[in-house]
Amino acid sequence: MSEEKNIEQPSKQAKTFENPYYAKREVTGPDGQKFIVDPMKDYFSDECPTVHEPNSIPVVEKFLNWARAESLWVLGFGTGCGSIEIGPLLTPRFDAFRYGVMPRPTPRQSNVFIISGYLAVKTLKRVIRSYEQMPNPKYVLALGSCTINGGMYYDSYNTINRLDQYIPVDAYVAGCMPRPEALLAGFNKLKELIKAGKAENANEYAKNFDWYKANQKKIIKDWNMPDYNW
Amino acid sequence: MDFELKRLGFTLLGLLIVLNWGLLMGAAMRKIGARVGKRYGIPWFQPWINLVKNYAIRTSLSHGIMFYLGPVFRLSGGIGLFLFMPMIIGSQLWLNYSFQGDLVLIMYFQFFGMLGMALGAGEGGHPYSAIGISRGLSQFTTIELPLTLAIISIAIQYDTLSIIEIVQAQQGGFMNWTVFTNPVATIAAMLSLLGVLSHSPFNLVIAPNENPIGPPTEYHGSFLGVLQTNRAILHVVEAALFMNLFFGGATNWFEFFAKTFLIYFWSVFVGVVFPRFRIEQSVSWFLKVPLVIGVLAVILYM
Amino acid sequence: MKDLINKLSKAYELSDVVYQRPNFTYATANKENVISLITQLRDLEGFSHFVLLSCVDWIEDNIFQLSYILNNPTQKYDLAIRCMIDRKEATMTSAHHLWEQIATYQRELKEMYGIEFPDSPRLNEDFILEGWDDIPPMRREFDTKKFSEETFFPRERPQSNDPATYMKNKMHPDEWDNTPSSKG
Amino acid sequence: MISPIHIITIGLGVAFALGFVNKKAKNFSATIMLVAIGLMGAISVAWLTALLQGAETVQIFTAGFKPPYSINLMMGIHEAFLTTLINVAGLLGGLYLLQSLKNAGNHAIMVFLVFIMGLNVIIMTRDAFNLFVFMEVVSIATAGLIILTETGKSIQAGFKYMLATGIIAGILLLGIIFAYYFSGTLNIDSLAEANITTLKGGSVAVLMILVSIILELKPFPANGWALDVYEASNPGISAMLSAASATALYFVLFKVLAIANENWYHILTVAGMLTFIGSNLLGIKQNKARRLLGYSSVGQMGLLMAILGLKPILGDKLEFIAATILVSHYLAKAGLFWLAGIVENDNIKNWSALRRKPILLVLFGTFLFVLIGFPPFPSFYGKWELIMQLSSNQHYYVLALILLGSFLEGIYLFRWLGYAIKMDFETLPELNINWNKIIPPVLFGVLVYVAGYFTSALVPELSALNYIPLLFIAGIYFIDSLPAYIKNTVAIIGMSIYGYQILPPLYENDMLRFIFAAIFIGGGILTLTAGYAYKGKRSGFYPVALLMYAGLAYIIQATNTLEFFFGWELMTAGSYFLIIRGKKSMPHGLSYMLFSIAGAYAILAGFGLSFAGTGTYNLSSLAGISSNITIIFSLLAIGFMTKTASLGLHIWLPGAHAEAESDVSPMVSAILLKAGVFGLLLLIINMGHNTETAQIGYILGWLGALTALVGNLAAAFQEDAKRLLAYSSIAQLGYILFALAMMSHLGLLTAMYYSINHFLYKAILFLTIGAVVMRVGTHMMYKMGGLIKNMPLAFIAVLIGIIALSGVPPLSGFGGKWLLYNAILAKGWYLQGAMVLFSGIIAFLYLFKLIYSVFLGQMKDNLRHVKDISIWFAIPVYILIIGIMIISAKPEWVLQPLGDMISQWYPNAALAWNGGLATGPYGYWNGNGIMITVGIMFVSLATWLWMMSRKAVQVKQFNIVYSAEAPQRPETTHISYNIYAGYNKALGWIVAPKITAFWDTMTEWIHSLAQYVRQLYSGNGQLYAIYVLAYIVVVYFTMIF
Repeated sequence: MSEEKNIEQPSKQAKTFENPYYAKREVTGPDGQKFIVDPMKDYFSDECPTVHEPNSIPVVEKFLNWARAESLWVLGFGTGCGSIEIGPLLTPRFDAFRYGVMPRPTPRQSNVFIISGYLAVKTLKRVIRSYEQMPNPKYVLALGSCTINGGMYYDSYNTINRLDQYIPVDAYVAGCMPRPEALLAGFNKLKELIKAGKAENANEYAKNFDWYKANQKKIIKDWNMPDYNW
Repeated sequence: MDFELKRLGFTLLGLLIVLNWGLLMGAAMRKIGARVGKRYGIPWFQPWINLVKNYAIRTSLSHGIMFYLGPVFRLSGGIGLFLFMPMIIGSQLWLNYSFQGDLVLIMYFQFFGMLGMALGAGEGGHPYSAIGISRGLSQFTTIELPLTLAIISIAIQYDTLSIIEIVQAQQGGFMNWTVFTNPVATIAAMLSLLGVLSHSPFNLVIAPNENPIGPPTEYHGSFLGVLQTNRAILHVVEAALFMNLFFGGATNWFEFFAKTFLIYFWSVFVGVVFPRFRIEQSVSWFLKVPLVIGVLAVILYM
Repeated sequence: MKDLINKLSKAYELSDVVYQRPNFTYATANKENVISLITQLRDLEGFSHFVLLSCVDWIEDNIFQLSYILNNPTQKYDLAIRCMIDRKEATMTSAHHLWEQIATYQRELKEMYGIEFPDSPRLNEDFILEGWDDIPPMRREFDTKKFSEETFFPRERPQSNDPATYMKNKMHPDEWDNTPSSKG
Repeated sequence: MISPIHIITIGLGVAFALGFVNKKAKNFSATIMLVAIGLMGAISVAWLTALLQGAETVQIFTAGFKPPYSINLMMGIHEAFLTTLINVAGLLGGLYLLQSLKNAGNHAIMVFLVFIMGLNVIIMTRDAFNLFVFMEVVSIATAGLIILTETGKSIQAGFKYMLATGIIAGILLLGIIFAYYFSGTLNIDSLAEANITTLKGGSVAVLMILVSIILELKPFPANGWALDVYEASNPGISAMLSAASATALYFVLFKVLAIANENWYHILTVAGMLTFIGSNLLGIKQNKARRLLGYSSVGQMGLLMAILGLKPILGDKLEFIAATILVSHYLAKAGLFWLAGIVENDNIKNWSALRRKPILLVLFGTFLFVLIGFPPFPSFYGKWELIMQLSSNQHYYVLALILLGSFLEGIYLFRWLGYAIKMDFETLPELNINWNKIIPPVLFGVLVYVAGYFTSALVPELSALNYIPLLFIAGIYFIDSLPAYIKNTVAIIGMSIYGYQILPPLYENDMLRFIFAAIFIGGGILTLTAGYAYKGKRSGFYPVALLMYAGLAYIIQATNTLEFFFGWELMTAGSYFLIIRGKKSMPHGLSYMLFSIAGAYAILAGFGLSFAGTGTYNLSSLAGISSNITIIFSLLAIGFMTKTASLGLHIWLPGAHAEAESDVSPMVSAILLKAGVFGLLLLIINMGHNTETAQIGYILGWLGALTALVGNLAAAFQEDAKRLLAYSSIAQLGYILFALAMMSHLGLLTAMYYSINHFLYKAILFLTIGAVVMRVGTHMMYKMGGLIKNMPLAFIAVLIGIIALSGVPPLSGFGGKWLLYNAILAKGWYLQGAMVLFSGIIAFLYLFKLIYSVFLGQMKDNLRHVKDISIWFAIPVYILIIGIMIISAKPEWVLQPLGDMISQWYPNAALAWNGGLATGPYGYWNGNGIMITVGIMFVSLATWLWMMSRKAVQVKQFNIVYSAEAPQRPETTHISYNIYAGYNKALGWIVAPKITAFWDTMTEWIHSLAQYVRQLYSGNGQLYAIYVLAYIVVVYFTMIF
């Protein structure tokens, strides 16, 4: 092994990551006037998330939480190998519809984000974007060991170890892989939390926004999106 | 004036009934679909929960004024159709505001919501919205053709375009219904109905698999709630239109529920059996079979 | 096939020929000869299909081994041309002009091993990794566990147990000793 | 009174005297020459005035003997008039040629003088031999003048000329000898008295004389030599040949015709028509300016020859017709040849050089319009009278051929005009202009207007015409150098005053005309308001725009067909210039003009037939026609349908409307098309009560339905915003045609309601889109997007416009749909009706595309800072929006008077009104109530949703869900291009450009034919001589059989 030590290490590459599409550019308008377009400012909103306080009347909030719990719309985004388990969930055998669970194709209309297993850094970026695009009462269901401690990829250079460092997680479903029944159990746990008013992680995310952002940006080197993706 | 107030009250009550009936009918159809697939299906009150939840969503994003007006147009379209549609024949109070316009008004008011929604979704700037709308509009043009022919046919038959008069002409036993007196027009119209209610096989507009949800891709929260409300109302009103034109109308609410349910069931029945058409397929399809039947319906009365 | 190998051996000084399977042969060529060799294989010998280009890091020998696997669809025969290049100056002539898809393999090798292929298209663009600024991760001197621990907030992992003792103590304390296997 | 003989004495004397003048005193000799021609002219003018005041025709007998023993000259009204023309042309031509003549020396000056003098004598003489002598003199002089420009080409041409005229002269001489031999006289009058054709062998003499004179007039195809002459000689000379020589020779034919018998009239007609059509056909393929003018000259002479041949039927109208056309040709062709000399570039594409001096361009345009026969020029009246006479005498074939020939002439003349107006002129060299070259054409340009004015005074049917608008336009032209806003104000004030004068009486008396006048004048004022947005001078815009409006106003006020046609042609001319102002409008302007001319000729023929049937020009007499109803109705309908751009005749419209300037598009779309609707309405209310027309109506109904379908479908597949709107106009006019064709109360009501509505919303849309295009600099919708943020005013306008257009309640378009349903059901046109309604739904496709692609979706980089539309566009747009809102909320205000009006003609099945509630034969509709209901509902829902989402975060354009990615560029995220691909796959075959392909094929055929026939002219002098001989032989055999 002493030989290995002699091998000189290639140094870290000094790289800058700039998306050419989002670089500032000079543009000529139709009347010949020249101006600078900065896509990051002009094309994306730079507002930060705000904390939405629950309804001040407890009974109303309880009712609304009940409705939220009974109408869980899932963002259909298969982030890892566990998404193979989501399909059976909707089949006659497990039929998650009876619990008010329904897949939606767009984050705008979804409340539950299922992170189904390992997350590569690359995927994490998309996960963050989609998570932030979901409207406020939103819940994250983390599926499988990988989201808890990295699972079998604990020493991989490109999969994260702990999901809750990057986005708030409401419920974990452990296992590698968890079966659909476990997922259903996860949904029911989530319902309990929502009904109890404990699933306010969207607000937590807004409160601890800087901390989450610092963690995200630590590993996503080519951060080429606004701080909060509306 | 007193009567006017009374009418307003009854109309609003009718709207409430129609909304809830629409939601219930939607749930029932989902349930039927589930049972066909040997699933248990959603609870019957699921649509109400979804509605409450959507209205209770806290975040609200706006892409601009037209984005916000889109759902307003859409719901106005639905409610407007309700207002101009006589619901229960036999009572002046359930005729809503149908004295302001006839069948032609109903035909063209359908577009009010569509157009507004298209514009609202357009301002969302999402490519899928535009694709969905372009498909929707393409399909809708051809859906309307057999329907127009069917309506011309029954207008010739009853010598009027007034829905109330058409319904009154069908009273006195089910053999007087248009479906028996003018079956060809009814067939053409019922084929159009499949497209109007945009269930499978004519649901490419919102086809979730290839074109996530189509026009409302960017809509969420209360905007989506408004759209769902409209959908519930619209489906009942469309069914009521066909009920009035072809199935003798309704003289009381029970008849209304039964008939609208069965008419709506027709589209679901087809929808659970047939797979989805591509847009040029559905356009060509409407211009083949239903068009020929529609032309036949007119020729028979020429 | 042996005829072919013999013929080529004379021209290109092939070494370490391994007849792995009846339809699969390894041969090693010099770095300088590889491109002309596979050009000839493609144009004259019917190896029209390029299967893959891969790399092995022989850190102990201070070399990278590149393997160009070619396929002759008419004779249903695969030929892998190996080529050793120096780790320190890991540069190889690009072969993207022979098969366009080689450019993609070369991008991967550049990203994962840091091997240069001058003139290969889009070589320096991100391929699989996004925003990677460390040393290429598939080089064996890259310590992926250490990297993971430094980067990804490792959770305290539970004490790892020997499954046999764990099961014995935790789940079947009574029965375990009586099983035949434990006796034998 | 000076004896006309002195014309000769002055001419000859000065010419001889010039021989003694020092050869270097060229200025002196040139001046002397001009003075001499001036004196000759003075004598002619003096005689003309005297004769006009009633003096007697004089005969001058030289040598004191009476004919046949002497040469005698005559000075009558014809001679005085024509010698005046020739001397004026000679004076100005001499002035124009001053430099060339001086350079060539004294002998050239002499030759020119002799040439003019000879022409005078040719006109005055009554002696056949004298005629021959002076024709020879003129011939030789001409040949001398031709080779004045010493190029190889001109010498060749001179030789060919000598060759041909030599043959002709020989035959003429033979003929004269024969005539003398058989009749014993040389005096033409005596020859005529002797009735020479009846004499033995006399017909041979007549044949030889007449055929040689016909040949002198360059009949097709024996005219190759003449074309070479026109092309090769100095343009000043060509002007003389074309204006002066041709005039004189024409008169010779006129004179000599007295000796001929009936058969010759047919020969003349045939030869003339052959020439007219043949040379105009050949002109199509021609790119050289002077040769083109040659073709045109020859063609016009052919027409004149044919007119002479039609003498038996034209009777006492002959002189008026011939004189107007001859004078027009004389003025225009001389002017054009002179311009050719100024341009000094023989390629017609390079005539854009005229734009360096706008007055020249105006002259050029004027002369071309004179040639085609547009009002207010003399040829217009001549052509009108000719057509009327021909049709009342049932000479339909000749009529058709004349119109065909004129149409062919229009093709190349307007193509040429298009080049002059539109081709790039920056690269062309500066014009080299001397004062003496510019005075003659300018003077002729003025003369042509004066002539037009005096000619119109001769036409009793135009006595009621109000010339103030035309004078006003001329005034506007004279202040053309002022800034645009001043002219705009003047124009608006002028139109307002005019509107104030004509609208109130129309409101009292004639609702139909009032509505169209309100559209034309009100729309005109509104669209002109947008003109304030233009900076600079905008030279040339206001005269033509006002010309179009003046034409429209004349159409409205016309009481007889001539006034109507006068207005129609003015409107066509004005709109042509408006359309061709657009950047890429050259081909579209041409196709517009060609369709318009063809349409106008159809109308002309229709009016001619109606005149034949009723014997009066009165417009209301259309109702009394009893014969040829089908043909008259079809011809007029086709004519009007070129303006309404019905299917088959629509191909000019998309390009013309799309490429026109932003404020011109609404003028030509929202307003101009209504002229066609007005015409059709007139036609239907007058002639619609017949069974024959009802059958045509059935066809028109289908045509309208097809137009609507194809127009809307084509609009859905456009990428160019203005082209989309143009196709939409086609479709809308299709609805109107469909509704009109029903010829029922509801049908007409629908058509009128649609006309008003289409005016409102299409003006809104075209103005707004035009203003947007001005801001963003492109027509292509996929290059725009997201402009709602920058252009809220424009967005609201377009939104209102498209809701109104689509027929969605509560806006006014719905009324149209409701009326249409009722009309269809009442008429029983179910299948066509369903087609129309179907195409109405297709409209949603393009309306959505329009508003979405431009205002919604993703904004592009370069448009991030564009401003909202110009306030000057916004003002008229919002006034129109108020109009739409009023009509939407109170439809009874419009529909009730319309219904009352239509009940005059179609009283059955009218709507019953009860407050705002309209009850038709089938349904009922309360526009007022719907507006209120929808308004209240919409506002309350909007408020409710706003309450719920008032804290919404305003996000930007890339904040969309994008499959967990973010969009990279707006261009790739904005879905607009070919958005209806699926629809195109299913239905695109309907709008495959078959009709365009058909017209393209037609054009190709005509060009190929022209190319084929052109091979006759090989350029070989001997061949040309053989043609001449062959012509004689053919005529001879024709005479025998």
